[in-house]
Amino acid sequence: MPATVETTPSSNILLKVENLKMHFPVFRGVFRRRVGQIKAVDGISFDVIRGETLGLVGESGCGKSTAGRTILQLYRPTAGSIILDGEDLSKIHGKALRHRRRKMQMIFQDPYASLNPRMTIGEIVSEPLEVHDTYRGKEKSERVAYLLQVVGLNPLYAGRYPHEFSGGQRQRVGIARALALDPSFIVCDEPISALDVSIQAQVVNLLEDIQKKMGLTYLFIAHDLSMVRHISNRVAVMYLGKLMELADRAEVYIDPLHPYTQALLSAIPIPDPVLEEQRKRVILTGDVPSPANPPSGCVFHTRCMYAERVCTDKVPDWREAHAGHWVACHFAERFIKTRGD
Amino acid sequence: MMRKRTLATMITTATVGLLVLSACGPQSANFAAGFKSKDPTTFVIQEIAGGPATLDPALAYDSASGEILQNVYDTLVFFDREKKSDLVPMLATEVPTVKNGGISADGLTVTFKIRDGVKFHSGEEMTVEDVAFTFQRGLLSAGSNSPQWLFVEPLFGSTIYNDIVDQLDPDGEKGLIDNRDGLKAEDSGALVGLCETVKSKIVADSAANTVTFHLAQPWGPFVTTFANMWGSVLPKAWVAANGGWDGDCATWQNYYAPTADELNESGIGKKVNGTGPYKLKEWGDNELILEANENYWITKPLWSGAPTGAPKLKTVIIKYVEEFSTRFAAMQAGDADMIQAGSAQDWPVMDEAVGATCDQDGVCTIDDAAKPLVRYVNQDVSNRTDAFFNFKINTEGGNDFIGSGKIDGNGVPPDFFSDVHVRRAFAYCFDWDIYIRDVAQGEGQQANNVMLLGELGDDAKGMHYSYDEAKCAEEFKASTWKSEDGKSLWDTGFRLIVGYNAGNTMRQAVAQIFRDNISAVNPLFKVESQSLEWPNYLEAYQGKKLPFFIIGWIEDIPDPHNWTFTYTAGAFGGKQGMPQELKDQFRPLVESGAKEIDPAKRTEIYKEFNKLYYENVPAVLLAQTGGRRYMQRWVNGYYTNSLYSYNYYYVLSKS
Amino acid sequence: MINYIIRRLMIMPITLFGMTILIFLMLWILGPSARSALYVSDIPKNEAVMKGIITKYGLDDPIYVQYWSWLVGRPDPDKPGETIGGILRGDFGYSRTFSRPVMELIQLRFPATLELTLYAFLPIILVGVWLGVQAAVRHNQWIDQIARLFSIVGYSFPVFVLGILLMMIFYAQLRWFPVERISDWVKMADYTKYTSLVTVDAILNGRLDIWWDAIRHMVLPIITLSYTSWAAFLRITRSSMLETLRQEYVTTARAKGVAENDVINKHARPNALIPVVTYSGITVAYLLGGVVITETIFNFPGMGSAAANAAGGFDVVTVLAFTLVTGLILILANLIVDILYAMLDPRIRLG
Amino acid sequence: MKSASESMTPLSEEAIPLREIGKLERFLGPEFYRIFRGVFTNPLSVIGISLILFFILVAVFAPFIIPPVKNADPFMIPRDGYAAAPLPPGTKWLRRPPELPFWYTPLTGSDEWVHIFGTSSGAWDIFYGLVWGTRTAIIVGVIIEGVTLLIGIIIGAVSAFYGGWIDEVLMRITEIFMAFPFIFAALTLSAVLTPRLGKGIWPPTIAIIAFGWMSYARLIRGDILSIRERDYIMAARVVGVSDLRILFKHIVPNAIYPTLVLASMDIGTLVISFAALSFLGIGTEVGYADWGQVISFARNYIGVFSKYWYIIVYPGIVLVLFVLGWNLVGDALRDIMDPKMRGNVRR
Repeated sequence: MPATVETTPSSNILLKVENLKMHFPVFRGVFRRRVGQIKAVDGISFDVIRGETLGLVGESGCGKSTAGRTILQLYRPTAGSIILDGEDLSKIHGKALRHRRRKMQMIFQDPYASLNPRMTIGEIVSEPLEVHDTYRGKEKSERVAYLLQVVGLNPLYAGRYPHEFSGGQRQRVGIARALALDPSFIVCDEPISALDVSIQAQVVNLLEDIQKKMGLTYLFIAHDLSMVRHISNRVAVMYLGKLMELADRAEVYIDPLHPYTQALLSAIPIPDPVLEEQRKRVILTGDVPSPANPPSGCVFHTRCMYAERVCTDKVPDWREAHAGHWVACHFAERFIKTRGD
Repeated sequence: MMRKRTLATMITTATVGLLVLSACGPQSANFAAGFKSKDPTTFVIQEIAGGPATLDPALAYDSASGEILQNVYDTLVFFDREKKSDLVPMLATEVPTVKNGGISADGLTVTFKIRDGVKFHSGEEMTVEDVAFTFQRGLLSAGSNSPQWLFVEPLFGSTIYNDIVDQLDPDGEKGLIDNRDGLKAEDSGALVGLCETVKSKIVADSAANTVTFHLAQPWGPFVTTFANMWGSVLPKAWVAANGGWDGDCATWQNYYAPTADELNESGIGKKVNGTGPYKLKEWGDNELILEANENYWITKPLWSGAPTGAPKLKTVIIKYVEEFSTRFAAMQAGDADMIQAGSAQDWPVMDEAVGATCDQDGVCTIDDAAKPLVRYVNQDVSNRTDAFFNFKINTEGGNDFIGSGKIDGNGVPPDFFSDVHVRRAFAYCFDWDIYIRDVAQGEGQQANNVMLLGELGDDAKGMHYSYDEAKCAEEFKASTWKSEDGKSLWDTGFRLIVGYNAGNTMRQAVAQIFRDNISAVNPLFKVESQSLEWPNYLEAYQGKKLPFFIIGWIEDIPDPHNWTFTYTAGAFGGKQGMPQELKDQFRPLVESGAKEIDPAKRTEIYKEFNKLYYENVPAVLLAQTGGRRYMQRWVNGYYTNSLYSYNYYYVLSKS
Repeated sequence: MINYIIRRLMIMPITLFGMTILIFLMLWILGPSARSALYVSDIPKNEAVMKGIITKYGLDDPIYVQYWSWLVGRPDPDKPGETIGGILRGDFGYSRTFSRPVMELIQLRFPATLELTLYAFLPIILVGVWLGVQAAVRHNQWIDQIARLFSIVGYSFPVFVLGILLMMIFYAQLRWFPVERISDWVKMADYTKYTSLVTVDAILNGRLDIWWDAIRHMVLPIITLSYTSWAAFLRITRSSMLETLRQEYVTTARAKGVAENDVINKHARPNALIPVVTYSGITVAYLLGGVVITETIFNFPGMGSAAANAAGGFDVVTVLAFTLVTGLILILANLIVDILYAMLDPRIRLG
Repeated sequence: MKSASESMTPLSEEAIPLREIGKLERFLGPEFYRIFRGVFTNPLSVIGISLILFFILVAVFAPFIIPPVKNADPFMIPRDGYAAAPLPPGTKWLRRPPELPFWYTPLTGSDEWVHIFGTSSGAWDIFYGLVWGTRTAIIVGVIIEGVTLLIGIIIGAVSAFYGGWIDEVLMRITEIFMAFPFIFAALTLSAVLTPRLGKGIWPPTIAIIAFGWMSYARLIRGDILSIRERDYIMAARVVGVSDLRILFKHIVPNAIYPTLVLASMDIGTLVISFAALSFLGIGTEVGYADWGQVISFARNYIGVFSKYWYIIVYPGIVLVLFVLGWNLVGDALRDIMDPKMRGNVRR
């Protein structure tokens, strides 16, 4: 059994992301010249601890999905390293990389788009097994049956096509596929946002169940903080390709140090009319700037109510404001509440 | 579809009804009664697409060019109406004969007296120099694409190509034929000398107003040769002014064997300055317009009943239309006065609109007073399509027409037809009756000899082949061919391909009659017919690759020599690869036949020739098929002369 | 959008270059003796002369040398200092079918085809677009059903059968509409040919009789040439219009109480016609191909009938030149359509 | 440790049954089933399918419908003589008739062949030409369509998959081929090829193929480009599927359908193109059993429609029905696939 989630970072780091950059070139004009680049991910660093769920939150377009995909080497990073189990994935290629994929998997946002409509779910789930040649013949079909059972689907459905299933059921197929190779790390790319609210909980529960049972580590991507509150051990907040804040769940929700996090939090309605009325709302003004032309200094300064001169000039360091609480804000200390309040 | 059919039927009925009403005038014996053209001075004819290759009379040798030339230029002598062997004087004042002194007693000198006061379209008067220059230039600019061999042969005697350059290259070893660059490289003294020789053979005498030709040998049909398009007279100054040869002996080689574009660029091939009844108004890409020469010189009819003065048809529009159904629609709509059928295959459809029928003698009957067309049936023709054997099939670079190339049931050896039994077998297997019935619409007669029916030398009582399956089988069994393992041709079988040019339904039918009849004699004998596109056909034909070829010949001059020479040595004989010993048998007969002036003696010579031809069967002589012509009933004055290129518009008019 | 058009213009030379290569490769298949028509008008009968011509004009040179000669011409061996051949110089060789240089033939035949193709758009727009809009507005009513049936049947009827039947009924029998391009009296008529487009020249000369004559001659060819396109336009307009009518802004307009006629004419139709404009590029291609059969049937003296004649006589040098020229026209037409499309549709920024 | 199945207690969602689905739908897969259902529930397209099936049956059973003449090439139309004037339907066959088929005597009570549809100009039997011409039409249609499709798919797939300069070059080439009006180009290439290959089905077939693949290449390229971005392709890459397997197992099977549908609709058009080239005098050997030949025999006799209607009506009906069959199905397919199919026309 894997260790249960620790609240403090230990040496038991599964994934170490350092200064990860993913820039996409932009071509324009008559000659299709490269005129610039979209800095989808622009130098993020964090660790993922074995067995935990790290929530990665940000508005759409902030680069969180790109970050997830780059970590899985679906895009080759522009810079930085991704060290999984002590091995830098960005340095390996081809067959070796495909081999490493057994350790890391992904669950996709849209269960309708992520299953090949022309393959039965049995084929979908067994494809990883075939590719890596881990199971054969009867073992393979038993494995598929087992996996389907694990995600709560009747193994008899293996011969059915995705279009016969509902969204939630399809997402389970996606999960079964992700589990097929016994990975240790799964990127969940907004796995529930496309589902009906009634189904969301079921899928989240299933993910938690599996995590416990199989000792998985999740990077759970979501676009608002409320989604990851339940499942995450730690939460990272991303804005315009950069990490703003990373801390334990409790810290983030109770004691956010970054104005952006505060703004996000304030947008979550509280299911209590009295508290809701008292809730101090931080309204974000303006649009998210283009990642092709991000603001100087702190990328958030254009929308930050606390912004000062220094925010325009200087990129804030990504620093540990206090133990286990990382933040990228010049004035993070101002927001630290004293413990025990 | 059925509804459409009813509609069309209704429309047809309605139209016929209208025509009946309009025809309800007083009926005259004239078949044209009641049919009036909207525009009686404009004649519209629609012909098969193509059009003239060139309008230079020295080079033109196709009927589309001939049609124009014979209407815009005049010749020294011309045919007497429909009679192709009788001549009338035209630009000459009399037809030279021995009797009137125009032909010397030895037959070697022919003198034409030239008419005075004839003016070219441009207004200059025609001189004897113009006449002499026309024929000197013709000889010197010949080349094998031109008709000039018809003059070269009598003036210089028979040579390898019957071309002027043979005088410098008698065996064809230098390859000067059609080769101007080669000719230019020849010794200039020799070139000038040759030109002077030509000038000495064609001499103008302005004092006597005559032009004299000095022949190399007596030549019976010499005067007749001048009656066709290659006898058209051009003005010398105009030729030089339009980029042609100016008569200078030092430069003639630069004008030898001109290509069509050279002629057209220089103007002579595209412009016309003749003395004829029509002027060229416009030569478009798909039509050609002639306009009347209002100052036409003829004041006395050429033959009794012939017109004089300016032509009645003021404009003649010749349209070149690819689609037969389009041409026919124009005829039905009354927009065309005459159209050309694609082949006899198109006759029955035109018959549906025919109301009157005339024969060669001009006797007409009215079949249906309401129908607008008149047809002239059983017209004289001067051409025939025959099937020729190739004695020495060219296999260089492979030859698909003869399959495996040996007797094994899947091909024939290259010298397959050198076996006379095989040739005879083929001849016995051709069904003339079905050919005449189906292909010639019943209008035709089996050929007796190489020359046309009724022509001097033609022997109706002579031997000829007829369809006989038993004899066909017998001859095949008599063949000396054996397969490699010693089996006879009859037991082994053979396979060969008969090629014909695509689109020619007549040749296609001939090929298929051979195919069907021969395989009926023995299923092992496979004769396949294959249509070849023109360039391919030409290549295979000229490369002597076709084992058996079907091709037609149009008589140039009404004389058997035009056939005997062509069929044993000229255009066709040369392509047949006949063995030398066979050629040597024919040659003296052909040459003595040409030189002999006495018709009785000639007949004897040709009798011998015909017997030899029958015994050796170098070709299966098919049938002389009748021609037809369809036109609106309002066209007057039509008759056929089989040596005309289509129509002589001067004699036509419309009511 | 400007960028897009500039880019298109910059790619065009590459496409044109490719087209010349493709055409030249077809010439190459022919072999040197057939290629001789590029430089000499007659097929030499004599093998020695043929060989001489092949050497003289370098018809057995390496392919790239010949391509270059074909493109820009080569020194004329007969006239020192002059150039012969070269399609860029307008020398496409000699048409053995028509006994004249191909370029001259193109100049003679092009205006007729241009005129025919331009007028062919009239019924396409009248019938296709108008009927298409009606069918969509009266979706599933009888006019829609008839339009549908018409479009399917129209598509299925072979052009050459229809053309000949039309000619037999309306020309040979009823004599309503003549064939060819103009009547014989117009050929003799005295009027200035500014453009060689008869209808345009007729108007410029103030000769309405000539104009009417030319129009009458074009009726049957236009119907034959364009009826399959009516069908195609009909279905495109119909489905595009249906799609537009389902759009929210149309519903909104209706909800706001805009009169139904205005909804259709001002709101829906302009947008529905955008795909129709794109389709006209394909239609130009179709019409330019269709002239081959139509012109042949109606003896209309354009490039199509000339190409058919030339192809029938295997005068490949001529056919290839025609193909190249029609290809060029098509490319230009497509460019215009693209520009129109970009101008019409504000949504696209193709840069 | 509990077993997996125990630990995963069925969730409430399990109560939602799977969508009811027929065996056919399962067998065909979703998109194909949708197309299939669309085609088979539309009465017009059912007529179309029946027509197509009818023609396929005629092609397959041609030797039983009208057997070839003894010792003759079955693909050459037999001639009853060489006469120019057509013979009306029901005229007795005089010269070398084909063998009697099994159905003839029972059905007609006669043991003499007649020209069922008459003869065309040249005494060619129309019925024979149409029946065996169906065989040619299907063979030619399938060859052209198959090869065209293959070329289109390979070029489109390579172009989309490799992208970059390969894509750029291939698309430029595609554009060049598209730059010529189809009939002009096909006419030209046939004219160039015929002297090389001889008359037959090959010159027009090759010419139609050479200038017919571009629309498929473009369509499939576009579809592959859009499918390439789908999540399930990402998913396959995540599990480590190789590029080649992704292309052929995931991308092509999903991208190919619109192209296949477009292709199936084109067969009717192709046969017309083939016949059109035949009409212009370019194509098979005279007398070869193809519909273009039968119509071109009739060409000169359409002028007297009231008398010789049968030489054009029967071939006309056959050609129109064949094309109509494909168009009816195509129309239904297009409605199903719209708007993707829009703007694909070639003739």
